[in-house]
Amino acid sequence: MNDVARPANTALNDDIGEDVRLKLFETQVVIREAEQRAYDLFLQNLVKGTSHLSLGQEAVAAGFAVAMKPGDLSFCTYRGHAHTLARGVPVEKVLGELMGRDNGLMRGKGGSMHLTSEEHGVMGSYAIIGAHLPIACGAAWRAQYKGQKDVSVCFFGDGTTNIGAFHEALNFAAVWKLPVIFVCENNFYMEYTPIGDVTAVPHPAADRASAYGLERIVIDGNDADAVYREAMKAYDKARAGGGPSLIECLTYRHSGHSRADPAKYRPEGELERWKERDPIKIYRERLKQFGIADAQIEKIVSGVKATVDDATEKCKAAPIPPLDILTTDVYADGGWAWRN
Amino acid sequence: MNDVARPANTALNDDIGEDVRLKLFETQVVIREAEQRAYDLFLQNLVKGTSHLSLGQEAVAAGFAVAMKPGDLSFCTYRGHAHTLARGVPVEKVLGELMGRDNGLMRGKGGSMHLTSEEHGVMGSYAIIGAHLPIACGAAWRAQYKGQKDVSVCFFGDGTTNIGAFHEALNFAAVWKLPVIFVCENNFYMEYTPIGDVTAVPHPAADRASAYGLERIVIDGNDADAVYREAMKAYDKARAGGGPSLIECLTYRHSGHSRADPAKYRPEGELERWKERDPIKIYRERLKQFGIADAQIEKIVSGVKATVDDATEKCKAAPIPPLDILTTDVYADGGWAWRN
Amino acid sequence: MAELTYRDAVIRGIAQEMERDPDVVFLGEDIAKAGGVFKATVGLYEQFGPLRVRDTPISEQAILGAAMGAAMTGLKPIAEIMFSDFIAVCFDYIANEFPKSRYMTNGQTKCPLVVRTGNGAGSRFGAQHSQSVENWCMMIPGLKVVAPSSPADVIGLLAASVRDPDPVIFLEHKSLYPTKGEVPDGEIVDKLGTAKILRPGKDATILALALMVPRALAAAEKLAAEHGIDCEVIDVRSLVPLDTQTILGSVAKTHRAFSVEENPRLCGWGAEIMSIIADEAFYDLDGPLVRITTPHCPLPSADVLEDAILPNVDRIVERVSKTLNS
Amino acid sequence: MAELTYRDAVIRGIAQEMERDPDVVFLGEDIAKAGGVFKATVGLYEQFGPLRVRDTPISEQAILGAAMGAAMTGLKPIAEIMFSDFIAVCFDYIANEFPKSRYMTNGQTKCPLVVRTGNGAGSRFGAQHSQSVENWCMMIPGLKVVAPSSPADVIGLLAASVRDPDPVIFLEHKSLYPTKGEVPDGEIVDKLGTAKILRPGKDATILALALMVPRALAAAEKLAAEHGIDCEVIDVRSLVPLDTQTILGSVAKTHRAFSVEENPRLCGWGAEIMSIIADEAFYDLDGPLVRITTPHCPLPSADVLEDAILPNVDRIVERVSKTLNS
Ligand SMILES: Cc1ncc(C[n+]2csc(CCOP(=O)(O)OP(=O)(O)O)c2C)c(N)n1
Ligand SMILES: Cc1ncc(C[n+]2csc(CCOP(=O)(O)OP(=O)(O)O)c2C)c(N)n1
Ligand SMILES: [Mg+2]
Ligand SMILES: [Mg+2]
Repeated sequence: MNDVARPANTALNDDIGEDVRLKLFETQVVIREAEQRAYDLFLQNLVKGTSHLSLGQEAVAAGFAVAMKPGDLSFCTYRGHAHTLARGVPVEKVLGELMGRDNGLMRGKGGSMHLTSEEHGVMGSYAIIGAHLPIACGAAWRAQYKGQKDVSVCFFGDGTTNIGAFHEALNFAAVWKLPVIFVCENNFYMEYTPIGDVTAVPHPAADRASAYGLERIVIDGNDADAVYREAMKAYDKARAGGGPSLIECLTYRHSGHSRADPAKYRPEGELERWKERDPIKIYRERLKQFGIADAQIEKIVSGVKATVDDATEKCKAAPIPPLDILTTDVYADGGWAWRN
Repeated sequence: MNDVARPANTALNDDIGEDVRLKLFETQVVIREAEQRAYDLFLQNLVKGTSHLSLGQEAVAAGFAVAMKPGDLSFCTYRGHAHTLARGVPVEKVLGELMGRDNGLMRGKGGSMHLTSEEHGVMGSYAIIGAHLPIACGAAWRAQYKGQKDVSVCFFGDGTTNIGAFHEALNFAAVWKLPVIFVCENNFYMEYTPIGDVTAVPHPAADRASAYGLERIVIDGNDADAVYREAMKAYDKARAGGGPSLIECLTYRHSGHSRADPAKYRPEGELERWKERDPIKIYRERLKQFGIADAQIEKIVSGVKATVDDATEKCKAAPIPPLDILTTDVYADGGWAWRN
Repeated sequence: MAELTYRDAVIRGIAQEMERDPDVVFLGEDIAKAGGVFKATVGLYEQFGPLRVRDTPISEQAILGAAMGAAMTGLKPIAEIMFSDFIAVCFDYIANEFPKSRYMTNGQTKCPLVVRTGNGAGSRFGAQHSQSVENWCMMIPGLKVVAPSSPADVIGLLAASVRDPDPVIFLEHKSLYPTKGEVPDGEIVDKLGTAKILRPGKDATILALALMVPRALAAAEKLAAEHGIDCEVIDVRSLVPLDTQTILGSVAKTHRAFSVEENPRLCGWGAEIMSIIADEAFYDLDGPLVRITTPHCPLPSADVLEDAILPNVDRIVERVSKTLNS
Repeated sequence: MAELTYRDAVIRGIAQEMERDPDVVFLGEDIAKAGGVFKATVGLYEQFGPLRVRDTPISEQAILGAAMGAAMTGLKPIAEIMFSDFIAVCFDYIANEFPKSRYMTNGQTKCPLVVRTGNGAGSRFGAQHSQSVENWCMMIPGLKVVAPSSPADVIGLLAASVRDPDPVIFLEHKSLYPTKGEVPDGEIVDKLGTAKILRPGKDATILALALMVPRALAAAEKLAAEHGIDCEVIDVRSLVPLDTQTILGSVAKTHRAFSVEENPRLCGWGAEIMSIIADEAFYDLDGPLVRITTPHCPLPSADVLEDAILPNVDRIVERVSKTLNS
């Protein structure tokens, strides 16, 4: 991680400022608390199916989301809770979906891997590796064509850089100069295999940037300020017609790949070292450094906890989805009729 | 084409030597004559289907093929006549296949786009862009696994570098250090669209090499010596366990993309400029420079012409395939039974 | 009324829709400046300009993915996949993305796009450029699948597809591009999910699609003339939605059914329709349900071989007459 | 005899073949060091080492392409595609490469490989990780397609697949991994293209595959006990080659047939089989051919929804009894 750009600015009123910093912190805490709750609920057998947590990766989601304007679009993967929450989707809707309740974001029809809230700009979570990169290009093409100023932001992992769709999307976006940002969350593992074992270059995304005429960007993905700054730069460039960016964020997931994974493949001490660089710990210190009082910090945390508790209770009490939604919304007419 | 490596060596007894040079010349002439004949036969409506000629690109096919050892494997595209002929497959077999005759390489079952002659190391011609790059990796994996010393050589065009399979194959080959050579024949056009219009980098293959930890190689694809030298280097490296190479050969097709294409999309003068660098013209001069007598050169040419004439007559006289081969060889038992 | 080729009908259909709605955009390989490898998009670039008619890299996943993202956010893209066989390299969008997003998101996501593609055999292109892949699409829930057989249907069904709020796979038959037909003047808009009885008859129903439609019609004439068998020929036109009413109605009248399918046999659209008839119209039937298909085999390249492998008029006549006379 | 899970049977099947033949190699994502995401390959890396059991990048096209190139040149690769839904991202190999190369080259090219993949619903994974894609494969000429329902069949059919000289798609049902069954000791080698009559009966034939097999069997017991209907249950096992003899033989005896298909309805294997029966055994039939399938719809994630959408014992019992009593 020698090549990580670390923020040098420690002035009190720097380019980021207090309001944004508090928002960055709160967003990270929301993700942390909601994800931890998702895990607890899974242990209680209340979350069925699979789920892929971003514990430890909160700074990436927070940094990119807080830098967005309303109307900007997020395209996520199966590891999409964090990005969905970061856009302001209520915790209850997310937990409800994970629990397969009728109050879930998609009433249980999508599940953990497909969180979508178009009203919040969350244009879907995609569970086929790489598929959403071209899709994000399409949304960006629409903005370009219609002269709209939103950007499309597409999140994916290190492992995703080895699939064909990654390559096609990057070239396509670069040639068409699309306002799309490709964010690689390099957490150093595909499912259970270290990314270095299966990738020809040390930086799976950044070392490919030049193949698309793009700038090589690697940042500290555990520092929300670093993420926020790079996001702002990329969004500004995209909105100004400067085309796509590819940003590799170095980070680490504290839990296993999915709920089924105890992550035994990690070398000893690796998790501990990364926990020292826990993004929320880092950011708490950052806030202190900028003179934010402990009490204010604690208030944010307890506020989030209360929200998550409340959401949990509401989800537990929520009904399961009625069976009459089983075959609705296959087609635009609301139904599924394939014949007359 | 400033970055093209041009051979500097003009000594009489250089690294290539007379025998190989004559072989390089003859191979190019075989391709030229056979392809031109294929075109004539198409004009006579004796070649049905489509066909994709390599007129103007002969030096690539000749250079790589002549540098091969028996047992080395070629993987070609729909533009595969050249590479098939370069491995020594009889002209008659190729023309027969194009004409849909029973004496064709595959008795008319494959056609122009699928020339295959395993006995000559031609492991197939593939008509889905990019598909054969991973397949060539597999053949190279077999060599690696079995400790066999052959190399697998995979030919494709500039346009192919933008499809997903290209990316997957390159990364895969690099990570597994496979004895496979990826040869990009950059003829500056995909079908009818200039490659620069749809590619984010000036050199569609070479500018991507670093994305797979590979060396950036661009050569003059119209100079068979340059091709031969680069091929030898790459084969030696592969046989020594040094892994894959990606080689971009700059060249140009004199005819349209396929038989249906008058190639009107070319800027005026472009074809003429490239014809000045016709690989066969270049190589004729090279031979003279090395003291080969005109008479010897002409003898080679007329020998090839006689072979092509003879092949043409044989094909014209050859029967069409019998209908009883319609459903043979779907499965290994020789038949097509999907039920009992 | 004017006589138009199927190829020119594609151009006119796209132009009609692009003129009507500025949100209709068109992308694909070699479709813009070059006018398409089948010359079925000639002039559109000149008419609608480089922002609406765009050449792409050889990146079928990017083409379909971009079409989807654009469709989700407000455009109505038409994407060309040059040969339908290439659907295999971007099948994730066809199978997993377009057709599932609306359902998975409980109705939030829309995907109004059209994938046009050159389908079918007859050009001596061999096994990887000649397939009939309508069933690759028909079997995926959430898609609509259309395959016109005449120039007028091309325009009308293409217009209906572009206006449809769901993803539509629009299969143009390569061997029909040069064929001609009468086309009404002015705007033409047809209706998805409607089969057409092209020849009424009382003895048997023949179901056909695309290139098989003219063959089925010719076979019906021959069956009438030479065997005294009066066949009703239905152009299925739309595999999804499927016009089972017209089909079952016909079988109720004729009591016999045949399909003529260009696709290799297994799991073809004819299998689906026959399974519907065998369930819902069993007691209407007077005899076996018979499918006439290309053998379950890859396609050969040589002209004689390719001609011999597809269902043709004689094979249809023979199968139908033998079945009815046995 | 030992009791084994379906999951462990996969391991044993692969190990049996790798022990036998050093040309059998195995590649896929997370299959080696980690033992597979379904834990169905645990221990193989340790037993056969890093040259024969290899982790790959997330590059399904590279996985299948490499398997093909290796198969063409002398190895017998087993490739894992983690979830069968991902076949969509490498479908070109399934649809255009593996199955066509031998034919196109007039028999020159061989392609003896096995693609193993986790298929089917029941794990609450949602629409992109739960599909039954057997028909995506069945409809492609040149492939063989197998889907075992029991641990013993897993081993025997996997061995037969690895030894087969043609490309085989081997569909393991994810919801069957934890199920147990008796497995004979020693080497087990079964035969492709053979269906199994698991329960003889005289009133109706029920055809089922994979996860639907235990449901069909349970339904048959209930139909016997509660409705006095004696069903013959056939585990189809092999879609290609298809054991039409066993199927037609059964229908000749029972005069009625039902399919129980996990796949969405359109163009399912049941359609193909029903179309064969409706053609070749029409005069054996006493009534409609009925298909019981998952609705033609993407799959939902929530447990209650997923459970409700697949064919289950009650739905089978109801459909069969109503049909036979009407
Ligand atoms: C096409 C495809 N192949 C394989 C998978 C299975 N899979 C799900 S997540 C994953 C690892 C992805 O790694 P990475 O991109 O680094 O993202 P991370 O999970 O680490 O966030 C794999 C292989 C998939 N979903 N889609
Ligand atoms: C997947 C796929 N997409 C599109 C095509 C149609 N096609 C055939 S050749 C070709 C152009 C290829 O260009 P390039 O790779 O530069 O090779 P060249 O023809 O110039 O030798 C295209 C687009 C195809 N065969 N396969
Ligand atoms: Mg990762
Ligand atoms: Mg080219």
